[in-house]
Amino acid sequence: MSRFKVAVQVVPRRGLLDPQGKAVADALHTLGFGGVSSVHVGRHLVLDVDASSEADARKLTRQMCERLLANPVTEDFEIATVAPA
Amino acid sequence: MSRFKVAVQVVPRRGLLDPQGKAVADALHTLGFGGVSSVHVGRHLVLDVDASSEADARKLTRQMCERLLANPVTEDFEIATVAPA
Amino acid sequence: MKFGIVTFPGSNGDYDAYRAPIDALAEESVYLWHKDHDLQGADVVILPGGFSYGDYLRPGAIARFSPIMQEVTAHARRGGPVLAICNGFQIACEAGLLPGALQRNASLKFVCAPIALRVENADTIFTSRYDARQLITVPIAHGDGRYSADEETLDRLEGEGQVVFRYAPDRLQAAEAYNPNGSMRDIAGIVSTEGNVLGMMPHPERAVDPVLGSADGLALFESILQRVAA
Amino acid sequence: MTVTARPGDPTITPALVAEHGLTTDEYDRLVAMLGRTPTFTELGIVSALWSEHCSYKHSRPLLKTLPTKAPYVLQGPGENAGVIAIGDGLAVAFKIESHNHPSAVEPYQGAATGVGGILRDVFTMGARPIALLNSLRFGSLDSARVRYLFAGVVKGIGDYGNCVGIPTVAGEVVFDPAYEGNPLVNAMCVGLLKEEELMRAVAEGVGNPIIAVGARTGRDGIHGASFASEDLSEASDAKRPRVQVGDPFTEKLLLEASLELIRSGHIVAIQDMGAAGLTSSSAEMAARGDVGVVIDTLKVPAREEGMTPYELLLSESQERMLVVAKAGHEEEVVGILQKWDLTAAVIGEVIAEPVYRVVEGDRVVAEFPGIRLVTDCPTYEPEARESADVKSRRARDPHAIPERAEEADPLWTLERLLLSPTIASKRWVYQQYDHTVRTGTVIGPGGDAAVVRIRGTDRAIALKTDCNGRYVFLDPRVGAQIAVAEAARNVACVGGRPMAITNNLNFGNPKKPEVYHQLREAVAGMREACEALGTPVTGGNVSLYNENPTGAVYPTPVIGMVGLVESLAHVTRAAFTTDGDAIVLLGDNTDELGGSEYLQRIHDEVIGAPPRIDLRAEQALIDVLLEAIRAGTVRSAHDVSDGGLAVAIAECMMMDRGRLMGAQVDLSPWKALPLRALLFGEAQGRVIVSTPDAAAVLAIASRGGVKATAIGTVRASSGLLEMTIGSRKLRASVGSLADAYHEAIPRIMQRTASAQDVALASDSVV
Ligand SMILES: Nc1ncnc2c1ncn2[C@@H]1O[C@H](COP(=O)(O)OP(=O)(O)O)[C@@H](O)[C@H]1O
Ligand SMILES: [Mg+2]
Repeated sequence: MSRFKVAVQVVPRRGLLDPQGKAVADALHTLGFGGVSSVHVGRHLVLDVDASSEADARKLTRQMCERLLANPVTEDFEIATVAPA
Repeated sequence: MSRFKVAVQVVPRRGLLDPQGKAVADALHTLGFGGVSSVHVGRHLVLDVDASSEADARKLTRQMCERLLANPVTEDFEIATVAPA
Repeated sequence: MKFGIVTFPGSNGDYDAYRAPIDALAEESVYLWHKDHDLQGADVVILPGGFSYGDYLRPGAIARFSPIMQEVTAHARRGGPVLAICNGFQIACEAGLLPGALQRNASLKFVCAPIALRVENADTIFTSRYDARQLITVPIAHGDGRYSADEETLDRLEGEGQVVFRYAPDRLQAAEAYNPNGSMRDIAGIVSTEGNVLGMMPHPERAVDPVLGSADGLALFESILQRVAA
Repeated sequence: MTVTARPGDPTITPALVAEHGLTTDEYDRLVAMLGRTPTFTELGIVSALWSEHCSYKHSRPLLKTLPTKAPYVLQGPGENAGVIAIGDGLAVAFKIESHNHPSAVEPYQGAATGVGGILRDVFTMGARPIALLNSLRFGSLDSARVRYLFAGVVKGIGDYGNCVGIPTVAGEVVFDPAYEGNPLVNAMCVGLLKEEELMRAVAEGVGNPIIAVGARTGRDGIHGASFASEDLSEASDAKRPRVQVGDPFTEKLLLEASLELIRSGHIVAIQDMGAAGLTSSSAEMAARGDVGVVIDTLKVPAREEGMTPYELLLSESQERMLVVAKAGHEEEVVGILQKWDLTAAVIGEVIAEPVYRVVEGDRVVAEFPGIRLVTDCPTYEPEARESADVKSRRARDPHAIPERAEEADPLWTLERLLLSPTIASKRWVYQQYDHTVRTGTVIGPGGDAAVVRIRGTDRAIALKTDCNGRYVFLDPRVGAQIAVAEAARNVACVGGRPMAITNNLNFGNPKKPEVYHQLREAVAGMREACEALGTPVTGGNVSLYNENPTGAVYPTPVIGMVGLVESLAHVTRAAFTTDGDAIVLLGDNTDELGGSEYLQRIHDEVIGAPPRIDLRAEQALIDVLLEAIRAGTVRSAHDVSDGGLAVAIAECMMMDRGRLMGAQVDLSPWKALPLRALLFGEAQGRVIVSTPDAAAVLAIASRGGVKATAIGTVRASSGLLEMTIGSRKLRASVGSLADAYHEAIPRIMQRTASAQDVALASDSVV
């Protein structure tokens, strides 16, 4: 068993209303950052996972995303990094 | 001017209570993912930034983080990627 | 008749849901503990409002794995009535008892206000004591009430009469601002295909006594009583 | 036992003592008390317990003068909350607390944890929280920073209370440049209990275990109650978090578990770990019981590795409680906590020896002789002198201020006042608060006072926070009297008999003579008003050093009033309801203008004496109003306050936005008064009622010695405010007044709403 540091990104499914993304964009414009567009806000999760291999850690993480971390109706997830902790 | 795709991660500052991370860790344990620890939940932002260069895009992004995207009192941010869009 | 109200960690509408059948119908209520596997013979299960598990991660995401939810799901499969209110609606969607999902209000703000609803289907076990298209006033109190589903699901819900309540303009809300959370197609409440699970963001259990401003939720409990006792 | 310094602890130097906020004199007292040099841990403990926040050293002598007794007061000051009996064996516990400084740094978490703290103060008394209130002060909303603070504080209060499931039913929000840079965030909680379930935080019973309950202890907020210093314990300090993060979910579990514990009979005392955390909770419980205690810091469940006794004792991590259990009942206590997924750990014991002792395993790291730790703190009565600036402001004649050209049309002035964020509808705020949960809220926010029913009875309680800091600034004694009277008047308007108050003294640096003068005079005024109105003080909180670069905030003694509504049939609302009802003014109009919102808003002047107050007349007004309400003759009641008579009448017409009412009003009897004083002056002792039976109301008023005048008629569908003053006729559309009043704050907040939403939407709870 080794420990892996895993990062997961959960983002609103494309095409769905993203009021938070819109609010961020509006606010940035108000603050004078005019050259910003297409803002989206999702969740960033970091966790330590004990697994026998990197592949195993990845598999476990995928299962966690499918069961809990992302809502399949509205969100997509992506496993960003899996690295020895 | 070119357009860059930027990803930013904002996470709760270390040492501060992260009740959300704890709740997610507990839930994962209940679901049988016993080998998970040290869970933290933050935000993942993706945005398009118009800038003269990659360095410029990075600089703008840093300013946006400092002014708006991260709460300087309770959060740390990290610019994950800056790439031509 | 017996109402069973589930208490999840962080539920806070369980008390109101517990009182409503007792105070308004003189029927029986029992609390059901999330760690148990026992519905205590409840005829109707209420998943109440609140912030189960603090709404951490997503509202309802963690609560749906509670032991009691296995029993609630089995009860629903048997055709038993389930009334899922607010956080309960979120849990029911996460648990797959109802289609769709509830997302952050479009305003990004929690909103507590009396709200006008139109009864879209007065033919369910929950709404038989209302008139079709009746306008009622019921409080809402939520930060994540924006009902979302894909177009196909929405069309099916509408086609099958599963949309039970819709936000509607009345004297309190300007016509352009009556939808308090940005729900798709103004949906405030839906029933399952079999008609025995109702999920809704507004709080009928907070509207059973005129002294609190509205008793328009009373007919919902009376409908259940009439149909389930029959 | 011999106390030994821990390896690695800094040595005690004058600089270290000063960093801990102790004066030389205080340090000498400490050394005398111990008979030796303190250890670092001891210095930390004393700096916390003798801090202003915990010791009330600049306010205690003043607070002692407040009236605290009435036959129905079950618990006065000195406990976590005051308690009054309301009949049928039921009682209410209530208390107010400030979180001003944390909210200035981190508005969302600062306000949220303020709510958490006051909830714990109430449920530790054995009471189930049934209502939350708040009292907020910010600078001008024209500033983006202020809008950020305002949005963050409101969201923090809302998210915390909403999640725990306690309705936020009333409050007040005032915007004034005087609070720029130093917002005030006061939160009040009210709980319900059976008299026999009243629990006090008094440690007793030698051998009884002391148990830490709830969240683990982290390094947060260690600077909280005492001092700010960067280079204390070498390593982690740069990253040492200054803010505490609230976890309302854990609070909800803690609430349920604590009430279950209290009712179980397994414990003898419980107190929250608030300011100065474990130190103050354990020392205060021991002092109240006049017993000794020993705490072993190695046994305290910690969130991080390597925490020192100093850190564990002073941490202000949230959602924690300290319990004294009955010996032999530890398992039952742990069992109840486990049911709620919370942890409990025995960390100490009540001992016979009269000492306060802290050990770290085998080593004694701190030991004080008994209760002297709490009682030996010095108190101060510094020099008091009224500021010359205030004196000269008060002496100025408001009538000498020339009118602006636009004021030729008083409706212009009226609209400007309705647009003032201090007067305008606060719906933008309270829409973010769940005020209907627990199905007890008969009148929620937006009315004169909140009304929360007591289930199982026909009664209700009426609740309100109030204070006009500008009046207190101009005349602290009168201003404080008005604060009490206004709170009482509000409670009476909804049909409640004022019973008792809690208060929050928000002042500047008491070492400044002009600030101490304000404090002393305000407390005196509060005393006089509470005596006159029969509303004893059952507790409160003091927040000093509220200063910004330009000086102290307005002295703001916020009053939290609790009243009793004897029957739900008496519940009365502010809005006009019925066409043809007579409008009756109780009380009299005057030529006063000093300290008014009108002068501030229209002329940018803070001058003149605040309105006179006659406490006997206030009592008579309350009696008359309640008699008329009980007689069933009153259809609506609303007191006249900020903005004066014209604003109050307009509010009665448009408060219920879904049912705007027109009105015809004739103020000719006062046509000799300066018009702006009549319309916008803030004379005290006035209430507007609407009634189907004006004669009955006038008769009750005349018997009660209160001037009453029928001034007009409700015209449900005229859509107009029609006012006659002698030959002068004014007409305004209610719709446009309502638009100003209801949309003022949303429009301002829209300007940058998105900016705050981004920063805030992400804050954990949502
Ligand atoms: N302004 C005040 N008037 C009367 N009593 C007060 C006032 N301020 C504080 N007290 C009382 O002093 C005691 C200690 O208050 P405090 O330290 O704020 O309690 P806590 O530990 O809950 O913060 C309480 O009983 C409180 O009611
Ligand atoms: Mg306390």
